[in-house]
Amino acid sequence: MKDEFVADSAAADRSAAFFSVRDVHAYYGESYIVQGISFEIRKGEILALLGRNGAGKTSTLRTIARTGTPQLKSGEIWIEGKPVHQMKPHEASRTGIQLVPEDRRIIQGLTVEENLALAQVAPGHGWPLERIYEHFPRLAERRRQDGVTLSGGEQQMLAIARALARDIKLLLLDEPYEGLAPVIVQEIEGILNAIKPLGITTIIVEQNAVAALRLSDRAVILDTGEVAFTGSAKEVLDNADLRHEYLAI
Amino acid sequence: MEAIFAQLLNGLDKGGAYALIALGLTLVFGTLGVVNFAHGALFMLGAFCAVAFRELITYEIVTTDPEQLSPWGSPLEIRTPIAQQYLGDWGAVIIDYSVPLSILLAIPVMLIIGIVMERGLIKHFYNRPHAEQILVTFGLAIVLQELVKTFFGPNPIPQPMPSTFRGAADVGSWLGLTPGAVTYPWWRLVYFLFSIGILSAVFAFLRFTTFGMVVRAGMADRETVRLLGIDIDRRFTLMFGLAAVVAGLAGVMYTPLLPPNYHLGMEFLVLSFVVVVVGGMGSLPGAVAAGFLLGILQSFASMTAIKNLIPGIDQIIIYLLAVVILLVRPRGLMGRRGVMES
Amino acid sequence: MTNFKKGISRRRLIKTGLAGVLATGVSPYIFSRSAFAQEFCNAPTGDTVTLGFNVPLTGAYADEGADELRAFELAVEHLNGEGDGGMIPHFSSDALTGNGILGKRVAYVTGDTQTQSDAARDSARRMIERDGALMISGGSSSGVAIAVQGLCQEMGVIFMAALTHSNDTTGKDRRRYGFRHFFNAYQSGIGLGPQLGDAYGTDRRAYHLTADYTWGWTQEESMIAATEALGWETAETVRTPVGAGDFSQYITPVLNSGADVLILNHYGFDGVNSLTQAVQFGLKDRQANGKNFQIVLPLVSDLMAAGAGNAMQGVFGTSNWYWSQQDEGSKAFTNSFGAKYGRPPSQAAHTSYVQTLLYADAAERAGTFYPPEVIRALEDYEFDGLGNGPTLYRGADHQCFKDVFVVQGKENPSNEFDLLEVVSTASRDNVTYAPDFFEGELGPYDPAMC
Amino acid sequence: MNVLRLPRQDVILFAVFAIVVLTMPIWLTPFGAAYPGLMQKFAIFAIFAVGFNILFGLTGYLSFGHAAFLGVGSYTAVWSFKLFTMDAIPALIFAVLMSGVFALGIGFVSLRRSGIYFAILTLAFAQMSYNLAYSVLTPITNGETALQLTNNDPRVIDMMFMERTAGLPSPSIFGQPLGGIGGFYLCAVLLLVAFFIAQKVFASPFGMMLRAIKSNQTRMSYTGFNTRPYALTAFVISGMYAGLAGGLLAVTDPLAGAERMEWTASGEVVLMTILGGVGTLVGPVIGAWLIKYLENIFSAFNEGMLHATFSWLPDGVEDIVVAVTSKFVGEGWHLTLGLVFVLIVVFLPGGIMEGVRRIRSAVANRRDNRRTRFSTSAAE
Repeated sequence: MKDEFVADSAAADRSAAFFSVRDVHAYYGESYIVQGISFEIRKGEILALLGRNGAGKTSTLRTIARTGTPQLKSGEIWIEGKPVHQMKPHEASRTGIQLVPEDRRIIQGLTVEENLALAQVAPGHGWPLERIYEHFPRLAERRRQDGVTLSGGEQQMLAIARALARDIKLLLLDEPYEGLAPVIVQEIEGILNAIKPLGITTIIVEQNAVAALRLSDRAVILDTGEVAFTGSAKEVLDNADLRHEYLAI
Repeated sequence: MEAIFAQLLNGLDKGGAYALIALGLTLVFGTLGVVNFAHGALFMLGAFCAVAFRELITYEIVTTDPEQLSPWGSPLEIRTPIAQQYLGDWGAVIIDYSVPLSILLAIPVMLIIGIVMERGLIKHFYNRPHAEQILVTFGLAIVLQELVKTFFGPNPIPQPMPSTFRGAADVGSWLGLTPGAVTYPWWRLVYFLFSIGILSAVFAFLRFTTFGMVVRAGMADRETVRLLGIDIDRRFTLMFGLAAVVAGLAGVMYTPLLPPNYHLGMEFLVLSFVVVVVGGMGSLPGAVAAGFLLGILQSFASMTAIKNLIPGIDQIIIYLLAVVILLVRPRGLMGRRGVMES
Repeated sequence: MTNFKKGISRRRLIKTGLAGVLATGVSPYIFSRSAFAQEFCNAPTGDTVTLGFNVPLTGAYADEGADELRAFELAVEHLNGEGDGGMIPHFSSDALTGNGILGKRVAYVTGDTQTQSDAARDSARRMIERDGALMISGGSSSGVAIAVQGLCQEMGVIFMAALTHSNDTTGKDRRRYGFRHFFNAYQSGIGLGPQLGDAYGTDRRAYHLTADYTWGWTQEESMIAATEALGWETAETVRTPVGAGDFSQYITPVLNSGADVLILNHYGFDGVNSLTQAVQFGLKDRQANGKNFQIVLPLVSDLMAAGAGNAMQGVFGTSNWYWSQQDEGSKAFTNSFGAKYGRPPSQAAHTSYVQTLLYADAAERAGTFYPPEVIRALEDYEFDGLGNGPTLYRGADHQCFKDVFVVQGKENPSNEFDLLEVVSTASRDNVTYAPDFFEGELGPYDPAMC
Repeated sequence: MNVLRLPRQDVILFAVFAIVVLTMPIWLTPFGAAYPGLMQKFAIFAIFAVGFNILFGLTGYLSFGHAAFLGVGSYTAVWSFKLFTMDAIPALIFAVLMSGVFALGIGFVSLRRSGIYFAILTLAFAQMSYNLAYSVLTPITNGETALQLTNNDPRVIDMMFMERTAGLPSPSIFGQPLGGIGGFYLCAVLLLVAFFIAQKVFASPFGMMLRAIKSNQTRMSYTGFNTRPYALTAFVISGMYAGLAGGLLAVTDPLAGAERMEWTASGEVVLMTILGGVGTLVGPVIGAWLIKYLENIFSAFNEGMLHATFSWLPDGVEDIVVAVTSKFVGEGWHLTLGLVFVLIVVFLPGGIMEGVRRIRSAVANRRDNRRTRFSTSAAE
């Protein structure tokens, strides 16, 4: 399967791809976490990034967003022909890459509205606040509240809304369903389904592989920091062995 | 009763100074994550802005008259202050108000010093261990104070307050107590109000401006702010400049209360670190509350009745409180989780 | 005595002009030192004699220290026959001829005591061990003076204390190798008492703020004794740390203490700060017990008066000497100091200058630098012409006895240095006390080997 | 004697170190530093820094209050002189024990926190000790005046054997007086002992454990392993080193002042350790020597000497050069210290020892390169 991927990516024309990751290696201090990952995404595509705990999914997202940890040692990341691997985090964000982290990172001490407004300080504005409030009436109700006092689901909503407030080209969703009650999961799933038609290119990392795959067009499976499989979402859903071997489901 | 009230008042001006220094220290710490041992030196530099300003405007042309001798045997010197020569009475007024006027000098100077310090040195230490930050800023503090010593000498240089503010206000009689029972020097009152003013301005700035919002966000979560496309480092540089200005202004206005010498910063530094820790690392309201609290406590501890009860308490109250707070509430009065704990 | 103790301490190089950066120590002395025997510590062998001046250049008494240094330099000049000779022509002894001391040219080294006993001893040791200083002078803090005096006794080097006012210096901590020209707190009390009685009456309550070390303690004790003898009460005595800077927290309690006089047993910048802050708190304009509130600064110098500015006006204190004295010696000293530095000398400068001259004179009269002989020449020596009238260096405690000046801050100073005026003088007889009034022991004459 | 055994390279290091220390009076002469007062300080502050490094270098706990133990050691030693005997040995033993007790108390409390909180706690304790020694503890410390010997001290043990003499006695060891160079050799021998013990600690399993605390405090506590007793032991040991240094200060000059406990004094030992190289054996010693040398020699330069040094320059240039350099020597030596220190922290975080290591590896590389170049050309 690895060979298949290599052949596949070698054939792809770099400049044609909307977003590509090429042989990326990244470290947390001494520990070698991302061990040479490559994949690419076409515009408007939704990609599920799957794998067991510790396979390097979150680290890959953080490397793409250029957070600094893990530290990118070598490899290239391109979006629309721009070299993200040479950028600082705020520069990466200005190319339209937006990470919605696993722990949502709603900023303490800022109201809901300030959390949203913060996304529009730097160049690259997305949805105006009114449009966000239209889509997320619950946030509108709580706009004066301290962001961290929201419930888990509401915080996830706020995090997604905050990303939408930026001029977003590539959305990186890290475990959007993590720690949420099933009812809330459905609600978030609804939101994600609702923004799917907007055509935002998305990478989604999720423990709940089935839920992720339902949303996605394609899937990449990681295993101990390397790409183990690339293919369509349907292939993964259909291939029980694959799921069993890499995803334990 | 009056004695207690008098001591309470007396804690206010010192508390104001502590609060202003601790506020800047906390801003720098909260935004940049840098433990700045040179912050006291910024207070001292501010004080010397006042000294420099006064020396500038009281600059005298000295001519000697060899015909006449002074009583101690040297040729008689005739001194003409330039400001008075050219500006007449206005010159005298400017000299009289030199301390508050030197704020105009201190703001740009401190801003530049702050920015140069951050760009030139501090920024290389964001990702280095706290111990190294402490050490490099400690070294910087030594360099700064020695530079001041080189230019201004080792001795304190008294700065007179404007003549309008000499003497003491009869605060007691305003409150219906026996006239003369509680008096409080005008300038200390001015200093207290000034510190309240600066504190309010800084808080309003943080609360109501976009820049302030970014800074608050940055103090809570630098990474997320960066991921939202904000070049926070550039703003932090300005923030460092602002903290330097706050410390500097605190120093300028403090000069009539305590003649500044090159060592002033170190004396205030230890105290203000204790203030920051007591208030809670990274908490701005904590720093301010702790500043006033410690100023007032220190003042109370000097009351004879209390000293007779616990000998030596006036000498150690601040440190004792720091120890107790750190043991009972490790994050200080208003500290948050996760600050300085990684 | 072992041979070890002679050490490697005789460094002559610094003052010989060879001195460059490396020359501080480039010397083969290590191999040759044992070759010559030395009969006492730092016996001068060349054609110069080195004196060590140990003054505070930082800390609460730095102003005084800087002025002492000026005076030492002037004294060295005059001893070497340069300049106008200052007080030497007016000195009752004619042993000094402007030919150095015993024909050897006077050189000097300096050190910063930082107004701290530890640092002062360090720097004194450096001057004795490395630079070969034969006499140490300096002070400006009694704590420092006592500490250095003890060291000098151990090392067998004469210590001519400059500004030190504690009773202990020549009282319980007196040493055979230590001498003090300056007056002491007890004498201040005797001098100041009657003046305070005349000015403020006999029904007063005094509040003391006291620098927390030997000088402050003895001055407080002496002032309490002097004022209680007038019939005053002592409301409270509060100790403050040296170099506190901000005294407001100690001044506030004075307001409601029922006291009507504040006695500030502070000196140097401490005195300046506490006095100006007390005035800021409105103490001078205050009424208490139906009387005008008063502030007293028992030991005052013109440097402090300059620092305190208006706050000093009308405040009483005592002084060892003041530059407007009209005797010939004082006039000559003031003129030669003023010509060199453009300002009149302070009492600290005066006592430093006089002590240096007295040491040189004693060595001349003894005909040797051998410390026991120099000490004997100083003991019970009566002299005049050095600004304080007839003066006795008492042998029993090495304290000088002379008139004590009571001064007051001038209301309308005519120039920036004319800040104090002498309002009365306590005669030498009045301020003389029995040698055993303070208990203490001088120790042996025998020179130790450094 | 297993206790005395050391790895081979440590034995060599110790031997070289011993020679360097004991021959100080010779090799320091060209530097103008070979007088007893300064050499004693060299040895004493080296002990202080080596001890501080056992805590800071191994465990990473930055104490900003170590001077308190130095002060306690000094006071204890002087009291031993006053109450019992002028002999140095009991004084030093008491000094070490007493500062050990203080370190135990302060360390027990302070080690409940780490990082900057630990630094502030130690600082707070040291400042409390300093302020109290200065004020209400005056009966014990003699405050600002500093604790000194007096003629009527009891000295009960000495009084059993000899008559009270007229002058003040001075400290001795087995009846041998300790002034001057003798005092230096006592300090030097104790420095060697202290250094040897530090070597043992570094090489021992206990030392390994301390290093583990530094490298991963959190992981060690996750594994349920209680690191505090180890850190506390290190704290107490380094406190006792400080006490020994303080005791020696009193032995070489029987006086103990409160300013020895001030936080700037604590800062000084931190500077020494960093300057030389944290966590190395020799580094703190070099740092201590360098700072004490600068303090004593640099600070004693005056303009006259500078003029003599630069007299070969043309007149105008000489004045300028002297004016500029005079800012960095004499009164201004702290400026030099501050600058050197900042430069070291910025460019050589490992201190002088790291510089030595870098130079050594650069030289080694060059040699390797030359060898490779030679072999390739030979192959051609």
